[in-house]
Amino acid sequence: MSKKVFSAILMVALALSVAFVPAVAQDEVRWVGADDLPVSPLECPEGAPGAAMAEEPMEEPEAAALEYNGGQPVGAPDLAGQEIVLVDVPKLIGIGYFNATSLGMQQAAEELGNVKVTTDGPTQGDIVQQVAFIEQYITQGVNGILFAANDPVGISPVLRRALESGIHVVGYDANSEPDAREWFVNQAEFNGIAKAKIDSMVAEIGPEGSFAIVTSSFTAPNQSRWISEMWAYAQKCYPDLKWLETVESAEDQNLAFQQTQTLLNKYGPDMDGVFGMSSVAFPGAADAVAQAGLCSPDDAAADVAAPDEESAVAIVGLSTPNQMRPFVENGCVESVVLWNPVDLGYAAVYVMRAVVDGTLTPESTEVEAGRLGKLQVVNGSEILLGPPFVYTQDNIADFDF
Amino acid sequence: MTATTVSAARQSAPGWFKNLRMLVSGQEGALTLSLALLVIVVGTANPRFLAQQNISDILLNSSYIAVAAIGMSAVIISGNIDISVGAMIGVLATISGQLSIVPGMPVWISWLVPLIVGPMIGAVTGFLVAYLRIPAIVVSLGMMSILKGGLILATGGVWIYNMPPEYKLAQQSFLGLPVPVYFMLALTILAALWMRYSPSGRAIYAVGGNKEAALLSGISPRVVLMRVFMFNGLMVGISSVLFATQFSSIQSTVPSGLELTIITSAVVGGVSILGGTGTVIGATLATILLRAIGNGMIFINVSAYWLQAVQGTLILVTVLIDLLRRRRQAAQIRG
Amino acid sequence: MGAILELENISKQFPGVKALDDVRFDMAAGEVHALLGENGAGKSTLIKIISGVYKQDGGTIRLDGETVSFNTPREAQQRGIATIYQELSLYPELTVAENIFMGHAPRRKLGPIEVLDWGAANRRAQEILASLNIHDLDVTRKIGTLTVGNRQRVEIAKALSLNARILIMDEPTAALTEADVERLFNIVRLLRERGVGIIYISHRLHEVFELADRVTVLRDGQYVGTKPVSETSEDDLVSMMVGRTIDNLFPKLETEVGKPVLEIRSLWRKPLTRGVSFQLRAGEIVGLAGLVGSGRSEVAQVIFGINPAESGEILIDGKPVTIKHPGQAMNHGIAYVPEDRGTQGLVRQMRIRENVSLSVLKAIRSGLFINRKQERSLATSMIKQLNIRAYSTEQVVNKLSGGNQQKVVVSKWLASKPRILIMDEPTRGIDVGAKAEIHRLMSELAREGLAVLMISSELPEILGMSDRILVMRGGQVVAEFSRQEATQERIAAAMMSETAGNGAAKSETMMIGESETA
Amino acid sequence: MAVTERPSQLTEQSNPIVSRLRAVVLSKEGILFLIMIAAMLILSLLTDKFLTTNNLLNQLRLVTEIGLMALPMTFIIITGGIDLSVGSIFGLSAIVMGFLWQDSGWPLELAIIMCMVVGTTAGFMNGLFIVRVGVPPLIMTLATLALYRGMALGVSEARSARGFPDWFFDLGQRQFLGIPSQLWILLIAAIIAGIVLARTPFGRGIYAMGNNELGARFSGIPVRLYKLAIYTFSGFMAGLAGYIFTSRISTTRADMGTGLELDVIAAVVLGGTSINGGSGSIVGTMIGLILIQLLKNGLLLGGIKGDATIVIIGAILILAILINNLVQRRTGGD
Repeated sequence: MSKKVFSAILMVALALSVAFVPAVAQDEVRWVGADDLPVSPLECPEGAPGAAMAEEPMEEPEAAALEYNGGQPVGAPDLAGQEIVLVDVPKLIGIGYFNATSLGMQQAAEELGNVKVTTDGPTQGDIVQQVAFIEQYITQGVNGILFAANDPVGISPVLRRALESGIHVVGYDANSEPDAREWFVNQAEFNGIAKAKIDSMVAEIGPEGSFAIVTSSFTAPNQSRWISEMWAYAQKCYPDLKWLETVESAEDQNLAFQQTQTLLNKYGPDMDGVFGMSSVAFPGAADAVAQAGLCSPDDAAADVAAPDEESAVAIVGLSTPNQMRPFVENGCVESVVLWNPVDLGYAAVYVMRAVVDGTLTPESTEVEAGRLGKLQVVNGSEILLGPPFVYTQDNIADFDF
Repeated sequence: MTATTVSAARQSAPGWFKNLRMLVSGQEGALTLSLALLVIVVGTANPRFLAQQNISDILLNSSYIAVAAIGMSAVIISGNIDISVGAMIGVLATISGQLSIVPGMPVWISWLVPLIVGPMIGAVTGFLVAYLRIPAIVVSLGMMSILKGGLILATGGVWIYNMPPEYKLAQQSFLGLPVPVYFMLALTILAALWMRYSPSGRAIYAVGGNKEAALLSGISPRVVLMRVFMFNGLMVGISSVLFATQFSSIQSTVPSGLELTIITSAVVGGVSILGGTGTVIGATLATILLRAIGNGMIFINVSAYWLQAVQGTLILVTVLIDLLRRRRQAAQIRG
Repeated sequence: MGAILELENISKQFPGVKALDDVRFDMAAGEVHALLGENGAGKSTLIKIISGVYKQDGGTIRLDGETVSFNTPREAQQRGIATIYQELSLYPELTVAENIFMGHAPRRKLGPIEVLDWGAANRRAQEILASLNIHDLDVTRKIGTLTVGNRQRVEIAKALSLNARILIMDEPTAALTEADVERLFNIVRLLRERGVGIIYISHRLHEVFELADRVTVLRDGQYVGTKPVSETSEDDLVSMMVGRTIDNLFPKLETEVGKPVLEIRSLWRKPLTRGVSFQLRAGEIVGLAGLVGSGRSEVAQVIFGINPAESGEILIDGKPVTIKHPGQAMNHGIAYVPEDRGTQGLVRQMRIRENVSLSVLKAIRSGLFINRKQERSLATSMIKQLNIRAYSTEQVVNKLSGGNQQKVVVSKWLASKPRILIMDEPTRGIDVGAKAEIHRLMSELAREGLAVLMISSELPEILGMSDRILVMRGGQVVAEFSRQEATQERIAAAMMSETAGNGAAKSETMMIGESETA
Repeated sequence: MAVTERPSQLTEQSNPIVSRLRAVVLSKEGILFLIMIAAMLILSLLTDKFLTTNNLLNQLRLVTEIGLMALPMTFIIITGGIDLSVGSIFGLSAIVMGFLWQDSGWPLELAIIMCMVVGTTAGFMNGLFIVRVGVPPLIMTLATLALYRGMALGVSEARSARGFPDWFFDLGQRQFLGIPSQLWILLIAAIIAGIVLARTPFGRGIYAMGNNELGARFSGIPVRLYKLAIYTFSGFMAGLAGYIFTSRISTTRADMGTGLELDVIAAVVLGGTSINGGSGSIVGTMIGLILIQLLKNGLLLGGIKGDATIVIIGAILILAILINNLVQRRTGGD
């Protein structure tokens, strides 16, 4: 008897807890796949339907005015000008994007001559494993850690421990909590990327087009951030865009391919565009569109089966040039949005060197970064790389990463 | 005993009729019914699901998993398991892609090499399992680590692109269906025939069902296990070629969770995890069913966040239905 | 005479044991040659050498006068030696025909490749079965759905499909129903007429007298002797096997029969327990007879709570109790020595100590933990009390002989200090010496006041040991006899009375060794 | 192949102490321990940063969650079952905790308790289907692997829970008496689990079931109840691990703990528990767990990168089992 009572209690408890959880957050509108953090959409371009409404001055984040809010290492040895050993722990290794950042770091190290940097990290974008890697390198005793966080909150405790052990910490690509690192090299702010993507999409499908999103996973922080910002920006500037749905594809090109095919079959001509949100999802989605013969007709694409403008599907997304080269070259994809990850890695090493040498202090407003010139300090303790980069048919041949 | 009367009735029925009935009452029948049910339900809710293109896509996307599931079925029937298949597909696809971009290399070589390397890896696994008697789950767990790490070590994760157009086998179509679908069908039929009609195929069931007995009837379990793992390697090799030639670029990392998809396909297909029973036809049908579920759920607008949970429930329900069906059959036998 | 198989000076050493020492054996075509010996005497080793599973350390094997040496079972099979092991070597998930032809199915050319021809295999399987006068077996059925008797016929058909000239049968009747035993004997006789030589191993001596032409006895790995069956007697064979004379196989002691301790009233659990009622009194041994499938073990398992009753009452000392699982039955002082010691009675990979204590773990705790000292002394005393031949309480049960394994099962249940002991086929497949010991133990326990319910397929055992005999058929108790009333004929008639009316023909199938009765 | 974790008395006659020692050293756990010591020696030669108390304790902190889940997994694998859903239960219970607190406004203390309740219930469901319906454990937990993960995703709508108050991190990020707090839990849990498995009637029943389930049932061991208990226990431990994990990482998300089941199984299997059931021990599991983590750590500290480390660990997993197999066969188990 007591067994039955016990199990009944357990069942009810599970049902209750599961039922209670999503009770909140329903009223606040949020697109599928977006996170629940505050958004700050940028201004609309000229001629956008929403541009007129956005007359009142935007509350621009007062970047330069913000106090330095990063952390400081405890008792770090003074190694100004001396050789330093750095480790770079990206979200995961073995993907084109982080190969490119790693390449940039090596270039910077070579130029500087007194920096040694190795890249090591988990083979899957997993915060647990990433934390373990950083733990190990703290023990090993490097001079500085460069990181791209799998989770901004999850990575912070271990980074704080690094600071406490006198290790310099600089982030790039994906941030941690500000006080868990000294500086963060910001490749392009989320709202900037979001604007670039929506603008590119609108350029192809018009302000009343419809599109779906292929993300890698709903839980991937960067992608959910972008979706949030895209939603906010589109609400503000292109309220007539039709958002169809978001699907997941893991970090698996094949799944992205399959999910995109399913979307194409489901919506047929009712879908005008697809966003590929990650450097894996984008080529997968592009392949699905290309193999379905739905690439938009393009002057340069004589060999691509070109359907009429009506049924063509535009593909917009973020990826590295190499992965997208075939599609850009045959005109299936018109533009690929991405900053230059080589430059990002390059800048991260320069920032680290400047921190160790004492030339970048909490009071600084800019930092010297080799071939990139001077980079601005924003948001208190971030260093802005510059606006996102758009690869097109004309310039894609110049990049190899 | 009722057994006598049943058998008498059966004997009087013509052979083809008996086969037909066995087909419907068996696991394959249950899967086909589930598939039909799904098609009807989803198709009614959203007729676009039934469009030829979508059906063809479901089949296409089942192909590489189904081919790998054939090998996995054989492994499971022999009483073992191989969780390194996902990593193997990653490694072999990369090898194939790398070869295809070597200037002057004939395309068929890049198709063929995975079919040779696959069985070689399988032979290593098989040797460790059959001759050194290490449980297959341990060997393949270790093998998975080795292949995964080795792949990144070797490639650094650089994607492969610029494969020659003639390399892209899986993108070809024949009579309106993509080539991989023919591979799936042909290999399923061939493997089913092999496992039913050849001594070496039949021996797999023997080893999985009763190892001692197999030994006593002159079958060497070791040789059979070696063969099974090499066969699995071959299937994985073919699967990896289908996987690699599908795209304009090859992701040279291991797709995570692929082994679970493959094992799930084989198990839902009725291959008993205890060894000794199951057919590859069931595994292939299950692969298609699972893919159709994944596809169909999008068509009927299941909340994206709950999609995985719904899929998990459907897998559980499929398994439960099969379990109850088997139990009812067992009860009938007992009379 | 024309011996087709001759073995000379065979010896075989295992680590620590000399399994066979200078053993010889020979057989002629068309002869049934019984091989006798207690468990551990070396019979199994000998047949495994003949069938190519083991290789002898010394000695020669001649087949048709030619010295042979087999490296694998397959080589022996190719020379026409087939073996039917006690634990049948069949694949439950495969069909009859597939089992018969596993490893040597007929093939056919399909273009350039050879494939198995299941059509031909099914036909040939049917032919072979027909040649054994078996017409009611569908060759496309899965083995798992067949009865033990049918499975064994499949084994024999498998041997014949290999054109066996020498057929080795290791305790073929151990798990058969009486009717199946008779069918088996007919098949054996048929084979003998065809000139097949049969090596027949059994613990049931009467089978030897019924079937065999000659008999060879082994003891402790040594050759004791070979005699024509016509020139020997059971007592003679028993003393050859044990090396001493067993004066009494059924040492029944007179006991005071006390109050009823267990009573069951119209107990139901379908399909094989249909309204069973009986009483069991302290100090008495009640024999429960019946054909296999009559519901004997099923009733026992209902009482013991393995498959709890659907309806009906169980009373202990006159008070109704609920028994839903074995734990409850044990709390009421019931113990059940199951039919199949390998799968039900023992955990063979565990030690004697661990097996003995398995039913009393809760009782030998100190605090939350198992008291090891107490556990060990329990095992030690059981080894002593039941005369279990083992070198230590730490010996793994798997390594013991069948009789000693059975004693471990019994000791496990004695350890629980039961008041009601149900023994299901307590002496199946164990040798004469151990059999007598178990019988003596049973008697002593009854005298100490235990109520014993003994299920047995061997009528001599039922007759020899029981104070009272119940007969079951179709899930019901159909007859009850006192010790004085009971005879083989009456019990057998009750067991099969459904058919008893229309045929004395059937009573012929009940040729059960009368002479074994003490 | 007998039940391990006890010196056998087989050769007691010769020289009790020597033979006892011999038996301990040559047991599965003994061999594994020797392998671990050898690995530690080699690793400490590679780098002097490896063999320090601080490093070792820190490493153990990282595997606490896996260790906690490996304890019930040892029980389960000994009975011949498996639980593939632990990683998903882990994720589900952590996310329910996070969102009960963050979104539904429950007190955090209560949410923590619910974390364990959810885990326990999820494990109980596994057990119920396995015991009552007779679904093979592998299939059942393969299905709930997808199901529970899906529920986690659905409940959280893929958002993460964060911003816990400071006291919440005591368990995951602080020390207690000089040792990482969560290690105390693992230590106590391991000792209890070890004793329960080796010394109690329950533990003996687990071994008996693993070797011969029918035989155990016929001996009056409540097989179904025990099974239900271990799968429920597994769920509870996954819930507890989920809480400790969230406290260590300070946030949680629906995909946390993906693939963790393989790490758990690897530790158990490396620890000498037979995947076919019937033998194994908690001591072995703990050694397996530590061995894997120390290898990861030591190799990395010695300057070997992560991808190569995976390769080496894979090879060592196979090798360790191989060596043990050979030794056990030589010393005549069977």
